[in-house]
Amino acid sequence: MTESDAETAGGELGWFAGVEPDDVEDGARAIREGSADAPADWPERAVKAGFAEDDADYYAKLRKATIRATRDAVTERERADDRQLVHAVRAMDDCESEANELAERVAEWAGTLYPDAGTGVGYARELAESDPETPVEERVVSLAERVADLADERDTLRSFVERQAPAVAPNLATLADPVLAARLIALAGGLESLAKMPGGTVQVLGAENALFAHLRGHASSPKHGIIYTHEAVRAAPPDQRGSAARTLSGKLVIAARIDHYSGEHNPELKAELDRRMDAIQSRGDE
Amino acid sequence: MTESDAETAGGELGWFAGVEPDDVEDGARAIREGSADAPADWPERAVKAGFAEDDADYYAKLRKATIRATRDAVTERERADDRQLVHAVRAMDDCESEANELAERVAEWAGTLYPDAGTGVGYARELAESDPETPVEERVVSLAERVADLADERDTLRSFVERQAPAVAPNLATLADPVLAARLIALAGGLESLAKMPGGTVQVLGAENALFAHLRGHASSPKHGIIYTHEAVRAAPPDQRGSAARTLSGKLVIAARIDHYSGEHNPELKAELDRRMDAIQSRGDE
Amino acid sequence: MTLPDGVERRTFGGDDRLATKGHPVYGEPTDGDWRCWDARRSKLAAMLEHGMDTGLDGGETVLYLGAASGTTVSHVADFSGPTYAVEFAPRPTRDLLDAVDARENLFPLLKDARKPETYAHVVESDVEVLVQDVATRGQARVACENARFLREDGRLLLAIKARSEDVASDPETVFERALDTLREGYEIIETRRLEPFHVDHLGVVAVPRKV
Amino acid sequence: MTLPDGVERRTFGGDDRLATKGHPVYGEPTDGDWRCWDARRSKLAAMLEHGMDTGLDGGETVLYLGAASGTTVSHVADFSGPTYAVEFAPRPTRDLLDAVDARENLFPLLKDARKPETYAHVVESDVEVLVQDVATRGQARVACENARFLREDGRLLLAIKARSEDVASDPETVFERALDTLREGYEIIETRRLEPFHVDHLGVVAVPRKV
Repeated sequence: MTESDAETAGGELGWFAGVEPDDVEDGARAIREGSADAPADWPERAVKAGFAEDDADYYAKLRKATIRATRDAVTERERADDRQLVHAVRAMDDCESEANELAERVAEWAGTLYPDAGTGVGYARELAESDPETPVEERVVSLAERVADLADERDTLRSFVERQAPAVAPNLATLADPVLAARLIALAGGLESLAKMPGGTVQVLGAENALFAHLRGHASSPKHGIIYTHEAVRAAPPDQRGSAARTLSGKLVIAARIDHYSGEHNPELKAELDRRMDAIQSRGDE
Repeated sequence: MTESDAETAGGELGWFAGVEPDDVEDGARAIREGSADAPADWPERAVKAGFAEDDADYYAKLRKATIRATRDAVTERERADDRQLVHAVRAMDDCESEANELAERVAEWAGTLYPDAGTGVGYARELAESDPETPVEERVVSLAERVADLADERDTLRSFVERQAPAVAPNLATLADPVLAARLIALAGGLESLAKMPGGTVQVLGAENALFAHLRGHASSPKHGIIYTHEAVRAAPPDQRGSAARTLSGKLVIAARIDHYSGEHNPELKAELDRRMDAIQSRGDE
Repeated sequence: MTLPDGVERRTFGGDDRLATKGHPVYGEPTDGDWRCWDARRSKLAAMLEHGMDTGLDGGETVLYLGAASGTTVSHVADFSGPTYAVEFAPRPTRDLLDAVDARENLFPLLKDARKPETYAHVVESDVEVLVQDVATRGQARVACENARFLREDGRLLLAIKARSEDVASDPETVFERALDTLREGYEIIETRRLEPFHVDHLGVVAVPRKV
Repeated sequence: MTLPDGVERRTFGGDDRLATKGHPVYGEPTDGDWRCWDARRSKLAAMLEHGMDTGLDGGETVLYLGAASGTTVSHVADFSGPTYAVEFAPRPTRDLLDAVDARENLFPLLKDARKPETYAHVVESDVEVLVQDVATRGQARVACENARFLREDGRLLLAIKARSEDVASDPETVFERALDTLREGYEIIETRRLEPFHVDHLGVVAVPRKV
């Protein structure tokens, strides 16, 4: 019985099967993608199969390959965090709009029961703390609790986004605030897509409806989408907003590219943005 | 100092002030709408003011007026129950649609985390019971809990509606099921409005969009609105559905009228509806 | 402790029970003109059964807050003078109106006991007894607000339901808090737990504080 | 109970502590080549401090599940032979890679300990020690699933965290349930609560059940 027969008999192959002894990358791939139902005496088998000279050589090769496999897997998994961020910011917006919608129902209903009924999520939170005295009041107060829960959920998701966005896209989260960074990544469909977008597209992300109206000839070209919520655009003099939005979106794309390709934080980006915005501001002041 | 001066000095007027001694209705109105910061010796004052001959006469008049006032107020407050029912059924639908919407978000998000992720409120309930292991999972599980809460809220509101509808509209809730009865009252804007509607209008309640399309010439006349969910219409042979819907809506309006004007439960109505529906069914069978 | 005129002990189904004379209201056992007043169904009857110093002699003018469907207030009207019955919920008030039908001295009011200004133009001043059995939070506050109707030497007969105030705290703590509030408007004469007739209820007899 | 070769008691800041010889990893106090192994930061160190019969002699082949950022597994690698370190979360694994840099015998794997088939093609059979410190529900089940790596007379050194299993139940109940599950794959030699070093944790030493 040859060694290769023995392996077949055991039904299982080690990570090194079919891997060239010095091909760390292929070994790493095998470690990440392979599987086996049961372990075996891999060091011995690797030596017998000629993959390693001896145990020490096997362990050295194993170490190199596991380090490479783990480093790659960590990077990939962390990159997948941008998708989690996208889900989180969308869920946050869902909770926000659902809390508001349900708060309207609460206000309308409570208005028929309490002379001092208010409106909005704030009133629902207040009502949720109160003590119902009739079966109808029980239902309204319980509904108000749902509003409060949804608003709490939104707040917790916001904290999550504020914590995660700087980890996923440190530069983008510095230039925009973390929530805006997350929204941009969400609108683009991921950090990679955002990094590959022209600045002009980023400028109108979130203004798709207005843009389509423009393309159909119904409206003027939108100057900015969601980046309008950025203080640099809002603070710019009205006649400079287009220019501010253009500059901001250009910088945001650069930030997204650095975040996607290197992940290193570069404080210079933010300083540069501030200088450009000051210049635009003073142009408006003249 | 005259009695009227004394009353002015005290700053307070009794319920009988300005009421004709034999005008029970006006007295009842004054009892329901009036107010005073402090009580006074009303029997004595009423006698002095000539409203009553003596204490016994005052108490007799007081009794008649309080009974009338209370009976009217009870009727009015109970009638207001139809409005509570309307709020409840609308809140129930809100919770239903919000639970479904949020469940979609949960399914989408969970799909990126768990290979065995499912969809819908059922899956969200399952996920809500699970133990999160990472900060991201914590958020998804918490979001799933919101879905479960909203679904529970919807269920509790449904029970409330099922309990309240027969109290508010016993006949309507027997002919339709309680939830459909509540929906009809909600769509009409109250039991009184429903009671005053022509049968043809009730027939298409809830099909307003289709009706407007018809009126603008875009579509054929809708044969039924929400009463389509009634088993009598759904069970009818396709070519008899219009007839079934017409018959049903006619009976529903009669039920709503009895409920609004007398409130007495009349089991004969349901028997009559069943006879008519059997006749329609057999027409289809021929 | 003597019972008020018009309240007697009589035998119903072999048991010695309180009773008043009047038209039956809620299907209670009767013995000739007398109707059984069951301490298990009425907190005021429980206070009488426990021999609390209610000060009731019979014939008093009464303001009754929390009349509900009229079970207790119908008995009170049987042995009292003018009796004002305040209740907030419409459904039980329908039944209360039936009890009123057979009683000339009973005046129903669909009003909120937390808002005495909405019935101070109807209920007379200087009533001799204020009976309160409302199952809402802030029961002591309601009693204080309604002290304005009570004459100087009148009595407050109050049943405090612990669970209505606070389901989470222990009843004794709840009662202490309620009594503290009550002392703002009243001098407390006697308190007594209403077990075994009513679990986690405290019977209180009080008089208005001298100003 | 003797300590494994390569683990010694040494004095750090006036206190007698466990220590191993190796490159510092997480800012721990050092004494020459020796680095302090604080039982408050490591469940395995707490088991040694409590004198549990870990069976560790030094030089063993080890599979470590739940390596986290490498605090404990770096000490284990200091006195063991080939050491496989499995961790599921990417962020701590970045730090674990730093600990690996300075240790020739430490092999990192970003894998889910609940899915041993995803690393059975890498981790060798017949390891002598299985150390497990995962903070997920079903800790005993994970240990059973990974028994396939352990040689017949090998040892499982397990720390069960009660709160990871069930926050609502009392820890003793949780431990009993976990041990019941564990007995499906192991024979339990010794258990011990890891207080005062780790609250509501149970240290367990076990050997594979004879088939």
